[in-house]
Amino acid sequence: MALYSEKVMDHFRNPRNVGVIEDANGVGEVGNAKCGDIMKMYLKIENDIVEDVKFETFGCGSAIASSSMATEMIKGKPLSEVRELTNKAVAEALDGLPDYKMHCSVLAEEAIKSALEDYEKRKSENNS
Amino acid sequence: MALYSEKVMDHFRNPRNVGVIEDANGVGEVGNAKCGDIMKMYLKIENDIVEDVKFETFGCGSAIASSSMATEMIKGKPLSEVRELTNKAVAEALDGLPDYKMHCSVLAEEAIKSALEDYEKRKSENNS
Amino acid sequence: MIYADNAATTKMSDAAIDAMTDCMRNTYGNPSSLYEVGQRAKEVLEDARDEIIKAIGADNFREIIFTSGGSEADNQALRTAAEIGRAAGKMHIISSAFEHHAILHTLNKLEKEGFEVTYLDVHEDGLVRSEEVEAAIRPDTCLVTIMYANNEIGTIQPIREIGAICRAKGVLFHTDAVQAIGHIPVNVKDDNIDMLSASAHKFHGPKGTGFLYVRKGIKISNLIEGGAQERGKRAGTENVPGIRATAVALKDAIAHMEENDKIIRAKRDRLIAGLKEIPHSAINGDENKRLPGNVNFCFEGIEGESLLLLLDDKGIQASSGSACTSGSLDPSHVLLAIGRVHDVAHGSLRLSIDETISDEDVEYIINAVKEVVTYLRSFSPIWRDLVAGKKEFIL
Amino acid sequence: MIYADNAATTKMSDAAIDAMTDCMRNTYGNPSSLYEVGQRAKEVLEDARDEIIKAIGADNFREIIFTSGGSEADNQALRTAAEIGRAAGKMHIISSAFEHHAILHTLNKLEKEGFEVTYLDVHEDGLVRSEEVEAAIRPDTCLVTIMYANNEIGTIQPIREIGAICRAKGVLFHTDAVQAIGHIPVNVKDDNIDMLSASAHKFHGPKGTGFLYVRKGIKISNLIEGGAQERGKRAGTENVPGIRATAVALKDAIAHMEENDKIIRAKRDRLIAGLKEIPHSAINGDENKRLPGNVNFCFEGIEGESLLLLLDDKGIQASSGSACTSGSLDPSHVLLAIGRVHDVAHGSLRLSIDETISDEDVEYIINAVKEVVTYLRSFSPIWRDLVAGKKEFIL
Ligand SMILES: Cc1ncc(COP(=O)(O)O)c(C=O)c1O
Ligand SMILES: Cc1ncc(COP(=O)(O)O)c(C=O)c1O
Repeated sequence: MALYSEKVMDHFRNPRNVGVIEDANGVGEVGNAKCGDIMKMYLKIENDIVEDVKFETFGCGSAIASSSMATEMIKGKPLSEVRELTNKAVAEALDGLPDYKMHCSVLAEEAIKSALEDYEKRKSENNS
Repeated sequence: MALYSEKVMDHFRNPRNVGVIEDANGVGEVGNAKCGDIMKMYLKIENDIVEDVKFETFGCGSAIASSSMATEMIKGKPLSEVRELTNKAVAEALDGLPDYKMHCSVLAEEAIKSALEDYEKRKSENNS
Repeated sequence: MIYADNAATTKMSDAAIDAMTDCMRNTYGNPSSLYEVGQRAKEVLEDARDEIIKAIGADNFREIIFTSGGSEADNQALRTAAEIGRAAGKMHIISSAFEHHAILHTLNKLEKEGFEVTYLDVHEDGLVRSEEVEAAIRPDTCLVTIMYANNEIGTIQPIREIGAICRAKGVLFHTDAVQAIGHIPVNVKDDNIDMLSASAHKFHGPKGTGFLYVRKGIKISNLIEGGAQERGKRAGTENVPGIRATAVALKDAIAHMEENDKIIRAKRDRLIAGLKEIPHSAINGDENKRLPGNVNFCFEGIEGESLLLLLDDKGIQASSGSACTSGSLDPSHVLLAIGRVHDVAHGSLRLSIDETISDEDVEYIINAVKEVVTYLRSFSPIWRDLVAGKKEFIL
Repeated sequence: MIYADNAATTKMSDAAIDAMTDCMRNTYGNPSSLYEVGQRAKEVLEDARDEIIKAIGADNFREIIFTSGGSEADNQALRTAAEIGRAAGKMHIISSAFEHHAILHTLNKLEKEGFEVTYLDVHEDGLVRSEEVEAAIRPDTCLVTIMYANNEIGTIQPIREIGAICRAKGVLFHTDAVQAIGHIPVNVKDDNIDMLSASAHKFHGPKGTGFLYVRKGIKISNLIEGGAQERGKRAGTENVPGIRATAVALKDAIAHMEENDKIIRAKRDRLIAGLKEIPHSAINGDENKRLPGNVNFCFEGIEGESLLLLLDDKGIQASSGSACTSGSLDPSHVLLAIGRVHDVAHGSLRLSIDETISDEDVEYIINAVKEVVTYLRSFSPIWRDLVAGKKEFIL
């Protein structure tokens, strides 16, 4: 009974899509330092498809793993699918999270949602 | 740290002067079965000297040892000395008793006192 | 040496000692730590909990709280029920007159806090009557606590019936199963038990560990406040090696229960038959509804401590309800509760055997007891009076 | 593997394990039994008590109560003082903001029962001021309870001065010395201590044993009711093997305290110096008035749990005051008490070393922490903002 599943540890140890997209067209940041978790998502969306995604996270092992897994789950996916991503799906893809760590998967979902909102906002601003 | 001193165990295992004196001229019984200790002392007194002494005891290890030690301490002794016997002396002669067992030495003292009283009573009855 | 005091404490099994030592050497981490040695300790802890759950027929890991022993478990169970009762305005508790002091003294404390306690009679056979439990239940009863098996006379109470009555009436039911667990089948579900106390050193496990079973849904009160161990219900760094050894010992005890039961029961019955030959003696408690290893007798005209010491000299280690063994003036409250008068209660002997005792040991014990009883009677002033007809025999 | 979490728990010494195993095999009797194996167990128990008495500078065997650990000892000490206070109509208690939860949660319980508690500030250096203790004492103060050394940041409190003040004012003084005993000199007489808690697994003894010192003349309240063990003040069959191992471990710790202190202190100071080189880091608690083996740092821009997990991957076992390691949202109350803001408190690391750590280990740790902190900062959005000047550095 390790604290985390092998999947979580793999994504924590070798996080996918770490970093910054300088020319991202959707950026979202959620959480706060007070609670010990901040997640920032950078999206590069083209033709309603997530062409690239990167993240930066300040947080615990499951926060980092959730960010990493979430980025993998949305990379290359159409926005319609990305919008459906739930925290449960992220947690499941990680082979589960301890109960009191489920909020990390929630943050990942919210970070993506927040980046999508930013993208929509920018788009509507550009269009107007 | 055995419960009892070697002396106590010796007198318990090999009690001296156990039994009955059929022609005792002083008999005393103290304690009661309810409390778990009864001591009975038989004295054969001649010329103000304890010529013989025997005891019967229902009771714990230290009660039996105290009876035995007390009989040894008074056997062959003049009544003047016997009257001075204290429970403390009995306990000391046994190399000490646990605090909560001191009452056994008290019983021994009382049993002898009671037998002496019986002796005095019989004497005064005979004289009258 | 013949150790015949397994109700006082047992020798740890080699398997339990080995498990404990291995754990002390290799799994020394704190289960709250998230690195490897800590998580390994946590794993050992939770595996042990799973074993315990299986062993008593529970089904949820949240139902077991590890404690420092049976006394702590008893205290916490009663405290838990009392808090629930107080909150509901139910301040009546039902128990029996011959519970262990961990129960009785806690009940005394609760009485001082305003609870009312009904102590049921345990009758001459050492058995609580389930009808009397039922009759004693009132609308303000918050708890029934009756021990599974008595520690002195070994009588096994009608726990399943009592449990069913409590369940039907919606009253919490706790049982101090310290003497039963590992010795006779106990199943918290079948027996309708809400809370149960156990202590590892009574089933060849280590001293200083035990557990409390609390059925899911019952709000547990802490006895020890502090860290978040045991889901916040019992603070203190977990005694992982002790807990592991507890699980190993209990699993073992249950695996061998049936075969050991047969062995022990046969020797117990031979002991009882042998000791019955001693005139003016009597067995304490029902002869059949008792723990497989328990033999308890009163011998008229002698006192228990001197009996024990002389048996010790003969290499037999046993126990007595004699006042003198406890430093008090009153003999065992258990013997008084089954109606033994003081005079006789002082002269009691408890032999509690396990499966390692041989047939020769059994015969040796019978002869030794006969010899010692005869010897002590030979200079007992009470015995003299009884024989002389100055006093009437009670037994 | 480098075990650097001795403040969480220690590995038992071989001597303690051997003493325990020997005792489990050979001295399994119940100390309350009067036959030979029982009396031998009693002897072992009382010899252990004598060792403990000597080890803490007490002089009466009645002053030590063996418990299941530090938490139980803390609970019983506070319960004892509260009962004395209540009886005297004194319902005020003084403590500090960074006590162990075994103290804080018990104090919360007492507050619910009507007690008023003053929690003294521990200042940025992690030290209670004895003048502030003195100023806080009121006519209705029944207890001052201040820990000897803090379990997270290792700061050593001015116990002797506080003790002297309490003694002069006639107020009971308890100290949770769980982290101090066996590591720094503690003497209940010189330090004017009325009650003291200790836990064996913090000084290479077993888990599940500890003790409470209560100065002669103070009326002790039970936490666990039942049998007459520990002179009626703590029920439950004594954990004789654990108690013996406790005494062995403590004697050992004290015998080697001076030499070990030198070794550990040198390594601790090297660790501190090494970690200070990490930019935007800060040591928590006074650098000198701390336990010889305690190192505690905050690193800005990173979170503690991920730091620990990566150190674990490198074979270093340490701890953090991070909220994530405890399953709560708030980081360590200790770090908050010394004024660390939440953002920074989440990024803490505690290394607690013993004398077995090598110079190579120390250098390895320093390099590993540097590496991991740098790595985690490389993708920390906070660190990015700090470096970009969007946020101000706190450290
Ligand atoms: C300062 C302090 N007090 C009390 C305790 C509680 O001790 P235990 O876990 O042995 O109950 C600990 C350790 O966890 C501690 O560090
Ligand atoms: C029936 C019963 N309850 C409770 C206890 C207390 O157990 P422990 O001594 O492990 O605290 C015992 C044994 O002493 C017992 O026999």
